[in-house]
Amino acid sequence: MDLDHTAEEDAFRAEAREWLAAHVPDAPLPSLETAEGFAAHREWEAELYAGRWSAVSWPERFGGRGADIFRWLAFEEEYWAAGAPGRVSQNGISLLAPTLFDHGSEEQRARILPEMARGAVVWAQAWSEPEAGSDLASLRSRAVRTDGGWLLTGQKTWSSRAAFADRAFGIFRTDPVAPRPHQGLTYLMFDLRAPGVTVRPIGRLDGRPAFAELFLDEVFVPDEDVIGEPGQGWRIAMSTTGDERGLTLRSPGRFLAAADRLVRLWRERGEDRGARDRVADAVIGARAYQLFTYAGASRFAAGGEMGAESSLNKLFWSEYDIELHETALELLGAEAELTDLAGGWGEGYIFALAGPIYAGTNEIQRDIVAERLLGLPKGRR
Amino acid sequence: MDLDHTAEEDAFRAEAREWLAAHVPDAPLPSLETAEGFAAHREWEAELYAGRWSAVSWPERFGGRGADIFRWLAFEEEYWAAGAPGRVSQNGISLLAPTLFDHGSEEQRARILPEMARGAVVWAQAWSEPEAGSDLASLRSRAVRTDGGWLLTGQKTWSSRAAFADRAFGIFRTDPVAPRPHQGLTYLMFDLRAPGVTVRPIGRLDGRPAFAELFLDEVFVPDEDVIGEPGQGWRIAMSTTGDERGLTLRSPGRFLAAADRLVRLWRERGEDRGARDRVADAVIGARAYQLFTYAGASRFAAGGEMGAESSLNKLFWSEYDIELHETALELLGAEAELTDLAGGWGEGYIFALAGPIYAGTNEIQRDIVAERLLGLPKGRR
Amino acid sequence: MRFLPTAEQRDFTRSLDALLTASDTPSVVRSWSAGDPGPGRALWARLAEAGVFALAAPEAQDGMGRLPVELALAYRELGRHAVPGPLVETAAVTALLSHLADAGDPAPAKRLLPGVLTGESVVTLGVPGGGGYVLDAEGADVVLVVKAGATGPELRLAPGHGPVHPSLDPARRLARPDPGGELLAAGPLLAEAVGCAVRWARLAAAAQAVGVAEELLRRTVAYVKQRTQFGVPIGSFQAVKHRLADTLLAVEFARPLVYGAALTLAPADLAAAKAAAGEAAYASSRAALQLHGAIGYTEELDLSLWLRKARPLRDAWGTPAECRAEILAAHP
Amino acid sequence: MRFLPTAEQRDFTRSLDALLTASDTPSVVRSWSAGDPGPGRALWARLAEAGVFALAAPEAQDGMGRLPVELALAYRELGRHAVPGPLVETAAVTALLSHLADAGDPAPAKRLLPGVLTGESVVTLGVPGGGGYVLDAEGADVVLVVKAGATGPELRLAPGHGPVHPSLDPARRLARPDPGGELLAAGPLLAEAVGCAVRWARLAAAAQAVGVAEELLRRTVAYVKQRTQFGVPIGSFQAVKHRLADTLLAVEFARPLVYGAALTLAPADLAAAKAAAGEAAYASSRAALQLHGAIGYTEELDLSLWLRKARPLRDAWGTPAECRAEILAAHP
Repeated sequence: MDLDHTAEEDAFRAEAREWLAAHVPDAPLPSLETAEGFAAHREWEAELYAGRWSAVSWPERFGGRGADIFRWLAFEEEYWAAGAPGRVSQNGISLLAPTLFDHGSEEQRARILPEMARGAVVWAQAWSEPEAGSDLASLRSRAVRTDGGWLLTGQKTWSSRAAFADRAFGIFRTDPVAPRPHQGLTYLMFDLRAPGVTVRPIGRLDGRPAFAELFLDEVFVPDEDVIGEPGQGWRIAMSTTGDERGLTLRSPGRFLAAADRLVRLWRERGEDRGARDRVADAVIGARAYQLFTYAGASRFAAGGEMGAESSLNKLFWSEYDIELHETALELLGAEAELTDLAGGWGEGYIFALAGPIYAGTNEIQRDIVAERLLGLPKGRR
Repeated sequence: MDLDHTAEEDAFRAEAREWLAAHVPDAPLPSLETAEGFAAHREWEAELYAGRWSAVSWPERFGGRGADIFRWLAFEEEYWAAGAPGRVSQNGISLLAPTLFDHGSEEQRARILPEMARGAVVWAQAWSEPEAGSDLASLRSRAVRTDGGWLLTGQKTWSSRAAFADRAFGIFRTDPVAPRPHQGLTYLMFDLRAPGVTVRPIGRLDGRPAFAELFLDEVFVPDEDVIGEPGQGWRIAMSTTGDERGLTLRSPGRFLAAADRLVRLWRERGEDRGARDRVADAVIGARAYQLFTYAGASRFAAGGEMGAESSLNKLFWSEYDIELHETALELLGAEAELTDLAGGWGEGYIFALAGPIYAGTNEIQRDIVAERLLGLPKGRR
Repeated sequence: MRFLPTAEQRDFTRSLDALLTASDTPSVVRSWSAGDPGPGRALWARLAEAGVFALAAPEAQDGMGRLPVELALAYRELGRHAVPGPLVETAAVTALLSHLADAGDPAPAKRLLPGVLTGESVVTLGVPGGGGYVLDAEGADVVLVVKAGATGPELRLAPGHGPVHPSLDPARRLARPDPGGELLAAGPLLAEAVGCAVRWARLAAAAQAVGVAEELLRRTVAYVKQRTQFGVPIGSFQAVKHRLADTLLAVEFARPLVYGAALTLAPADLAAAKAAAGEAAYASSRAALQLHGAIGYTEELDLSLWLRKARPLRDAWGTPAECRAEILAAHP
Repeated sequence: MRFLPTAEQRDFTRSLDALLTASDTPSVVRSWSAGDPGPGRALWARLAEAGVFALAAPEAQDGMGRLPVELALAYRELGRHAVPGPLVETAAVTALLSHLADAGDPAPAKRLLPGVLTGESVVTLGVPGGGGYVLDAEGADVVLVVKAGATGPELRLAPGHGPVHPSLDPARRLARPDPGGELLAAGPLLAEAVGCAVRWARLAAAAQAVGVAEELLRRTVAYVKQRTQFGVPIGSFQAVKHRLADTLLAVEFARPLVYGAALTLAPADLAAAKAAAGEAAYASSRAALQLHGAIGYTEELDLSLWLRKARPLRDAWGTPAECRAEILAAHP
């Protein structure tokens, strides 16, 4: 058992640190959930891409550095420690790209990935539907076969980033008479500005359009934008939500940096001992999440797979993120409600509140942990 | 709306305070869960009875003072504030006596209550059976009709106080072919030293015999020791467990005094601010419980009944009691494990741990609150 | 002792509830948040007519005689209906001016209270702490500020205010008052009056928080009964049931603290009520958001109007941590 | 990086598990608690033979070369099997004496370590704090005490001890050592060695706590699968499932902290591991007790042997609060 780095890893980390020190904007960018902020974040993605830091784990031919998981983790630690902006390309890079690597064609990868990595095409996800929240198998939006492609009709919702994004990906019912509800689904990509698409932005708690409803009326999708075989959408999507909940959705670097900021805030506010234990728990939790992730990465590197442990990961970071932000609000006292206060704690708090809800509610995740990891009986909830 | 006391109430409270100041032993009695401590607590009950403070809410003819619920609450506040001993007669006074008042005969009351109140006969409860914990309707111990009475056979468990008590009360199956499991049950009292009774003390976590298993082999119970009509045991017992979970099982005075002791401990230990919020929450919680109880008593005095709110009461005090003791252990640090430490926090902690388990587990109580008070659907758990 | 609302108190509560139910408060809140105080001012006038703003003033000031229990009942209704505006501040100003008048300085009350009691004048108040922001300085007619002066506290009429800062609750419009302005009162008498104002503010905020907690719980219970997933109402899942049971527990034990504090007006009781009610409101908001899922996270669902109130209300006029510290300092 | 046990480390763990499974540790604990250390001493000898007590000593002292990861793995097994005795103290003494020897004062190690490594001599240790009690002073052959002297810390061989005080865990027999006794070491070197001892003690205690947490969880999962109420296993109730899921979460995130601390031996990592593992063990004990119900509250069920260990282990050698304070003090 070891936590050693190779000389190459250290050099990679040092190179990232140096580049970030020279390029990270001095002032925070405007909120990602505004038109102005979205554009600024696209520019940042382009700058990252120019330095080949936008998707370090991808092969070099798509603009990456072929970094293994340990280098990716090291990069993320450096990235967040440097105070770099949130990633507007996150949906594409962490959800769609792994699907393209596993199930897409080389033509799709070459066409889609570089544009994604330089922020030229920003991707939104289109999973949920109004009646299918936790219960994804009950999806109803459909894709009907047409000449050279498919016609999408139906409604998607909670589509993150869709208010300002360019394209979207999701699964659609292509065989309405399939014997079981999660059969007959197909994984497709489509243009958010194509004829037949209506995007209705939805304001989150602070009113910012962090997601949207998508109304689809015979939207044409060419065959080249189907991922994998028609009818295999559920299986492909499940491998993506596995990723979504797994190693890649929230990197430990993000929370290590957040815990450092919290300790600084605590010190600025006079080291109130009433909040001391919770500030310390943020430090402990970030370290625990880092080490838990190293262990998972080690298993992964040794040929293992992420299974139901990804539910543990999701439970941990989503609860952790809320506690961290609640502790910050506690330290800020009556001023905590001011969302324009330095440090961005207010907006971070609102963002964190969504954590236990999306990517599978934490109630569902606890069921999965109990049934698949502890072997408790299924069925009654 | 008011919190006023009458002059008579103030006088009653002052009389109680004066008597307690003169009579409460200077040093704590030995633990109730030892033979020596049990005897000492019986003596204390006799002294209380001599002063007519053993069961203040009973009519004067049984040794009480006919106190209404507000005087009873006032007495309890004074009792615990004076640092008086735990009540070895609690099971009898708070569980059996209300049943006798509601369902017993005057002969039974005259024969049983005064002996109970002076600690001459200490009562144990005999509700649970090995396979019937939360699920009381599945009781199997039976009473078979015989000349002039009944013969009890079966097994009871978690019988509090039974290691040292004199008599016990519980429900037994008298009609094995009743159509539904909670029909055909009868409420009976029996002698723990009668032929056919074997008492096997069970050690709780600290090894002290806080309860016992009872093995019953054709134990004779005369008809005069049946409460109410045979076959009505379930209905009668439910009104008792209503009381058990309701206003009377834990009086607010007990927690007000405990919170005061906790604040003293916190000050002795240098007012550690890390535990400050939890110490304050103990003070807030005791006051909340007192006022909640006053409101319940006001409704009761105005002719209302305790319903499912008694589940709120039980949830509150049982969780409160554990948090209070955990906070004390936190203040004591590494010394907290010493159960002979001054203040009795260690033994109090062990006692508190049982709170969320007995008298209906807190899981069951939350189901009751959700279904009966919030109207959520039954059935799935 | 009869620690229950009287028949008159219940009638008063019911009439307020009816008034507010008929007032479409959700659209009032949305206008207020958007910077249009018109519908809010109209509602304010109706509330004044119902006597809501006269409950902290003695009869000598044309008030209803200082009725803290009625104030608590009324503010609980205001919370249940998410009424926007400087409600807590109005109770505080009324208590402050009345206290000054009772203690021998009637001029400020004579000048300002009549408009407050009739609802013609909307007032707000800032006291030291909390970063110096004042609620709804923009929408109020009178902005009062207490600040430490050279020889003790000073009460001034703020001459203006800075820009409105966004709050977690968009219906709370916070701004820093401009310095200076006419001096209305000062000295040890004012210090006492400010203490009195803080006590009434805590009572008002705690009562409002209980109302917010109750409404969040009510809406969530209704939602989980009708929302189905996996073929059954999600309210039949034990995890959902238990979380709502715990929420009810917090609310049911906070409410008596608020009424008890109204009856005693003891600082420790008020601090306990404020802390417990604030925590109950916040816990209720967390449960409401989680059990509604994504739909609860949107501003378009009316639930958001209560969700966003909970946390700022918990922390205004004494955070739970501040209240807890005061309780221990005051404990015998 | 390969942050996973090696094949050798897994083999070592498995062999210890087999040794302990064959040793009927529950009856060993019960004897130890009753004041009969015989079976415990016999087990102690077998553990020494397996090398468990040589893991904190360098090869120069006939140890296995200071293997903190192996020590963590071993102590996790000791926790899983509820092994009684001054286990943490033995690791601490070994680290302390080895540190002294490495730093130029080999005499105490030469005299005391051989017996410790072979298991012939059971040692215990008290350091300042915690009320001055020492674990198992009665059952140990050598009682070492560090106390503040006139010119710095002093290490002495206690000449005896006071009465045994009852602990929440009856297998922990605490007594105050008698003052005085032979002086073994003193001065700044000792202060450093004590720091080293505390680090190893925290590692050992944290690892043991993880093992205790795991075993409590394992036994509870097994119980809720077979215990039926209302006609179904109680493990099918969502409230039970979620509580156990949360328990697993705490354990799974504490374990990597312990292994990470073993690899870095950094004080902040050790404090984090101790705090998190202690809290996980305690949370696991609360869940285990609640989900077993009344039967879990009895001493006769073997579960009690682990239930009672959790809280004292959480607080020994640095309570979570102390560890948290140190983490923040050390944070860059």
